[in-house]
Amino acid sequence: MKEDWGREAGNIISNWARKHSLWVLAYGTGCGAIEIPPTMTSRYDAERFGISGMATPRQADVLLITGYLSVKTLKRVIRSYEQMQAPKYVIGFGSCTINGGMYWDSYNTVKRLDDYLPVDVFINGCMPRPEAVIDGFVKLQELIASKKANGWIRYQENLDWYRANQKKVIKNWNMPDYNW
Amino acid sequence: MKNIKGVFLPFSALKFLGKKPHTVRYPLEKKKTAERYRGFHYNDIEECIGCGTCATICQNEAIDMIKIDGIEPKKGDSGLRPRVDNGRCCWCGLCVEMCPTGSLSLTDQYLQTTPDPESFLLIPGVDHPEYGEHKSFVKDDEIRLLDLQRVPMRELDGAERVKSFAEVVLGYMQEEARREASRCVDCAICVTACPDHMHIPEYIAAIADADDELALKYIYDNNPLPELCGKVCTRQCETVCAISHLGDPIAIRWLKRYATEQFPDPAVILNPKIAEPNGKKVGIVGGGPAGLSAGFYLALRGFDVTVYEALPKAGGMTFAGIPKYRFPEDSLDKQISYMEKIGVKIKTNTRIGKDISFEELEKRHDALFLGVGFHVPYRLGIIGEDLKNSIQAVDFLREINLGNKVDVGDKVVVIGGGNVAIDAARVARRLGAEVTILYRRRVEDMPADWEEIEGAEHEGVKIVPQGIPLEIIGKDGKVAAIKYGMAEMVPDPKGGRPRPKLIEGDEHTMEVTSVIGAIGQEADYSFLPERIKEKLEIERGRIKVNEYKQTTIDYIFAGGDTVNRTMDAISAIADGVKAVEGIERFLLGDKNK
Amino acid sequence: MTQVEKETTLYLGPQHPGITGNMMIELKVTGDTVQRAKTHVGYLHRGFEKLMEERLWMQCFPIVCRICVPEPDPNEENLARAIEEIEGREVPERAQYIRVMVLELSRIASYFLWMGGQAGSMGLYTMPQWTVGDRDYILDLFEELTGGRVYHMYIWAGGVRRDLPDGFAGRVRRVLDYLEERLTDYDRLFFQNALFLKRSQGVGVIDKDKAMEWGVVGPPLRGCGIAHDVRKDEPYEVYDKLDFEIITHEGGDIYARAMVRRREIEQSISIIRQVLDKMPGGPVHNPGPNPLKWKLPAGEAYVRTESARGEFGYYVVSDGSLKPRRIHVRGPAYVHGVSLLEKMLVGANIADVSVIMNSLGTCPPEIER
Amino acid sequence: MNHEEHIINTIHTTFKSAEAEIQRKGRLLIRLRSDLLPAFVSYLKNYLDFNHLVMISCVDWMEDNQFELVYHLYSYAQKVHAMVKVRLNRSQPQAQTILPFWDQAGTYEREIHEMYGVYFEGHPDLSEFILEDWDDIPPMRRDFKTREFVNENYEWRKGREDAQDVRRTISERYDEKLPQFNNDDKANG
Repeated sequence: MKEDWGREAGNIISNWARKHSLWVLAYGTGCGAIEIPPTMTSRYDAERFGISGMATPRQADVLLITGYLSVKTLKRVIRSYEQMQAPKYVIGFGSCTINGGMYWDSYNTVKRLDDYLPVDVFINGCMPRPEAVIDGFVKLQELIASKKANGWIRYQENLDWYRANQKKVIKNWNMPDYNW
Repeated sequence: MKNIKGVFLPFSALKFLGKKPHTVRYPLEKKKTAERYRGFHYNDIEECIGCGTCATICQNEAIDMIKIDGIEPKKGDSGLRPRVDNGRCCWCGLCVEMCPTGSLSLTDQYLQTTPDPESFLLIPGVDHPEYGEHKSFVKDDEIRLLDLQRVPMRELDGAERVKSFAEVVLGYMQEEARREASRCVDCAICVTACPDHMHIPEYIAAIADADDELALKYIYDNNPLPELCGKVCTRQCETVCAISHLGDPIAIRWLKRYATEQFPDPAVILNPKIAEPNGKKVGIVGGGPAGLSAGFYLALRGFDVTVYEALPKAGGMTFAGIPKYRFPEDSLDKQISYMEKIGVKIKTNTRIGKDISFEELEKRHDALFLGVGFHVPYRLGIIGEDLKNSIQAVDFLREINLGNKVDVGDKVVVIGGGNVAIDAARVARRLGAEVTILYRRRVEDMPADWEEIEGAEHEGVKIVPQGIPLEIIGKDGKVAAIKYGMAEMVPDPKGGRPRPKLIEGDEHTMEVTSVIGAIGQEADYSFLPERIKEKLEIERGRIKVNEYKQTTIDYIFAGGDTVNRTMDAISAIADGVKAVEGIERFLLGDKNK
Repeated sequence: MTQVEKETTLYLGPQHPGITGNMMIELKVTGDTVQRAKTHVGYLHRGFEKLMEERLWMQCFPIVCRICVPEPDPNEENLARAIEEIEGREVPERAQYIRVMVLELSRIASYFLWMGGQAGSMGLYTMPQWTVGDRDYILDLFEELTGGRVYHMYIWAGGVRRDLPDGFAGRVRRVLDYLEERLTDYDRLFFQNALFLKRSQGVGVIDKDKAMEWGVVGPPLRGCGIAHDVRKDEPYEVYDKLDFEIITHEGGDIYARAMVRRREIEQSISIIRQVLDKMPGGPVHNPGPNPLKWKLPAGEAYVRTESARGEFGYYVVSDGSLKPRRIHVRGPAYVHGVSLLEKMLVGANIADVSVIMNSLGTCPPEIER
Repeated sequence: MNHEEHIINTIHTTFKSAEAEIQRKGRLLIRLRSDLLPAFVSYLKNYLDFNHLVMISCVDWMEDNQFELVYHLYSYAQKVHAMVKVRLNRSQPQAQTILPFWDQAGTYEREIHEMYGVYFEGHPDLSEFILEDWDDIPPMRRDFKTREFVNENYEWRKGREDAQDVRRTISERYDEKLPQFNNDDKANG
């Protein structure tokens, strides 16, 4: 019993720490990338929430999917996601990540992001305003604190399902087979 | 040297460290969005009519029309309401610009962040009714995508009109019709109001698409008298038209008229397939719209149909009661000759009970359809009604339409406010008389079409509202003057529309040469034998029928004014069409069973 | 010890902070020097041109602004003008003035974003903080005028969607005054910065003689000292009634392009002021037919606009039906970002790759649409 | 004589088969046989000063079984835009590259090859440009139905199946039997 309590306390502390330093992988995947500079810079200043850009996947905690993903990008995004270290979170940004958005009949974009990657928070809008982006991060922080942001665990558990979906649209899967 | 300066210049930025930041304080303080911000949707559920135009224009197919508890479909309302998939929407606001009622708007709400991807369906107005307080992007009064103005109809000038019985409305030219038809948003709300449920959006779309033949096919699918409807219909469709909520309704009637006028002989275009004769015979009493429609579709389905008409020409009230400047005789001839081509036998000048007995009819036919209409006028019930030149509007119009001369003198008063009254007044005006209409209620209470009232006024007909006739004063056995009292409107204690009440002492006398009564008609069932009359359920002059227009006697069907209260041609046609189904079921059995 | 210069392949992007948007450059390098470069695009391909063939004419307007993210308005204006030309529809004069104002505002906004990117690519991180923050004031104006911050959907066939709100002109002037004042700060911080001068002068040079043949347009062309600007060559809207000059700068290097843009910001401010002074009253929209039954007559048109990156063109073909037959978009970055960039990177330093990219204003979404 | 007329006259004297017209001020429309194209554009470039290749468009005229390549050229000096159009057989679309005259033409041709399947003779690299691992017919062809493709390859989010069609709802409620007129008899007759 005592051990569990100790682990629990450790979790709370580490989640508190994680929540306050969300490093975002700077990958402008879709057109939503245009609202990221305003969010990060002086007017909206997301850094006061501990949100900061990070160039490499290895050091990043959050993968921000800024809008639609073309099949070609999806491949790279999966690769970036696999390189990130757990715990890692995915934010789906804009209506095109939810149900196709305005690219619903495009032959080259995926429609439901959560079929391919475990999304922790969806932000609605086309474009979402910087306030909405920050709101999404705040939501993610809450989820982390309450231990509900466990998309990465979901991904590990249902890897076969995710992988099958991914392989369905990516025809030439010439990536290393990341093995959880 | 320049470079040295360039090394130190950036440090001047340090002075901004002391300045107040312009950071938006969040989450403590949310930046106020602009007045026109396009955020989530809000829909005024009460104002929305479920036309689905928003769903049609949405390029993301983000809007679904769905059934919502508590909202029932009714006339002018499909009963559906939009639901927005926020996982599709791009908040372009085209739906708001296109909304014909102006019920849809965008709000200044934009925050929705959730881990649940299934929660992005929003029924505007039902979910988050508080958004109603946050309306932001609304329809502009000036800038619209929908054309709210009707293409004007060319008409004869008032002074020109009174000289002859030439048709007043001239009809759309091809280009005008295309323009008018292309205003339509194809929502089909009009179908809910049409008694006959014509395929209105389809034929309007065909006209807009420059395919008049297709339009005609759609029109004749369930209306064999479209030229009549194109000219004199009461057009309930236009009263509920989606566009009418903010602008002029689509001129559905004129477009139908346009389509039918394009083809001198509909048979050539439609080339209908007539079913093999099935040996069943149907007799139709009364050649009005109800009888003719029933006859038309029965003949198409292989029945042997005979129409018995008392007057020298078929058409019923549309022939005898509608003046020629509204519905010219050759239009009627065209429709009737098409019917005869299909195989409908029309026996004119045949009055049941006089030229042929009812028993004979029963013997000749397997089923009968009664569409005798209301031709007996109500009496005014005042002194002097039996004087010479005190006549009834239906008789007056019939005589004129039959080509007989009626001398009304030069000063006529018409009593009543319905379409018949206006018709009588305008006909009398064409005979050269000065005409006054005397009506007990206000002008806005008149049951006549506003267009007709306007037309009459345009032609110089004077309307005296709130005037109640008291006595017709005669001289030498002829009408000489009419005494009438003015009335005030008092609220009805039972909650009905306000009633006129005579003002004591406010009486006037007007010198007139003729008085035309037009306060309504009733049916004449004297041709029916007593045994039939006993079995039929007749309630306040109307025969009771079931859904398929079948009376309590199974082989007798009825339709038109004889059974329904709306007293217009399109309801009569609808009855006729419906009765065809009933007769087919009765004689051939229910195929669907 | 002699070092064998071995050729290595270096993939820059698509996930790389120095890349403008989502694209990739495959570099063959020896040491620090790029020997060959190849651009890979298509990461943002949505097939807009295909999607528009399935949509009504009116439904195309919300789509086209997504083609170029930093500067959506030339797209709307171009499509609207192409449709108006095919249809022969007149645009009210007030609407034309408003369009010019919107286009110039979006040009300033786009240049502000570019300034941040250009400085950021050299490691000067104060600039993005300032310029992006200041650009937000223009976005506020857009939000007030159109209801959208980034995607406006404001210009459509026949005019613009809404008239100016009350007192809008005054607020525009206030923002312009502020931005004009800020330009001095930018000069000190960036345009006169020794680091910027060192890294921009003589770097990324476009050959003046070849520039036109290579299809260089916009500020990069004017940075070669060649005075061409669609606003002057083929004046559209009301540009012929406004007083401005084509701005050029000799050199053809990153610095020249930066200076052209720097001075064009001032020029745009002056154009908007003229627009606000001259703007007549009257309607702002000449209505067309019901969008659901709007058939454009058969015909074709190519219209061009001077966007912040150069000539933006739309080739619109109508076959007389409810939907477009073909809409082909010519983004300036199509040429700049692929064939020109591949040429310019040869011989460049790896560290200069993203600086050169930024100076061309490469915008991937308009390359692949 | 203005620029446009002068250019048209010059073209007609050299290329007899080219049909040139002035579409409006500052814009020419020239129709040409496809095999003449490289010679023609190099003539425009070198002798008539059309040195700016704006873009190359392709239009699918499926009904005529033809592709139309439109070469947009611009002359800064004369401020004239020329649209040079050639038609290709849609079943075997093939054209000659104009890469020797403009480097950037290569990119446009690569895209047209990818999106329409037009083969450009003499182009060194017609590899995949925008798409990746595409194995369907070229997507910009009109016989490629993007909505069908999407329905086959991607899944929609559930929850929207209860959507109703307004027209059908109304006609069902009022027992209106909506006829279906196929336009076959019209097309045949």
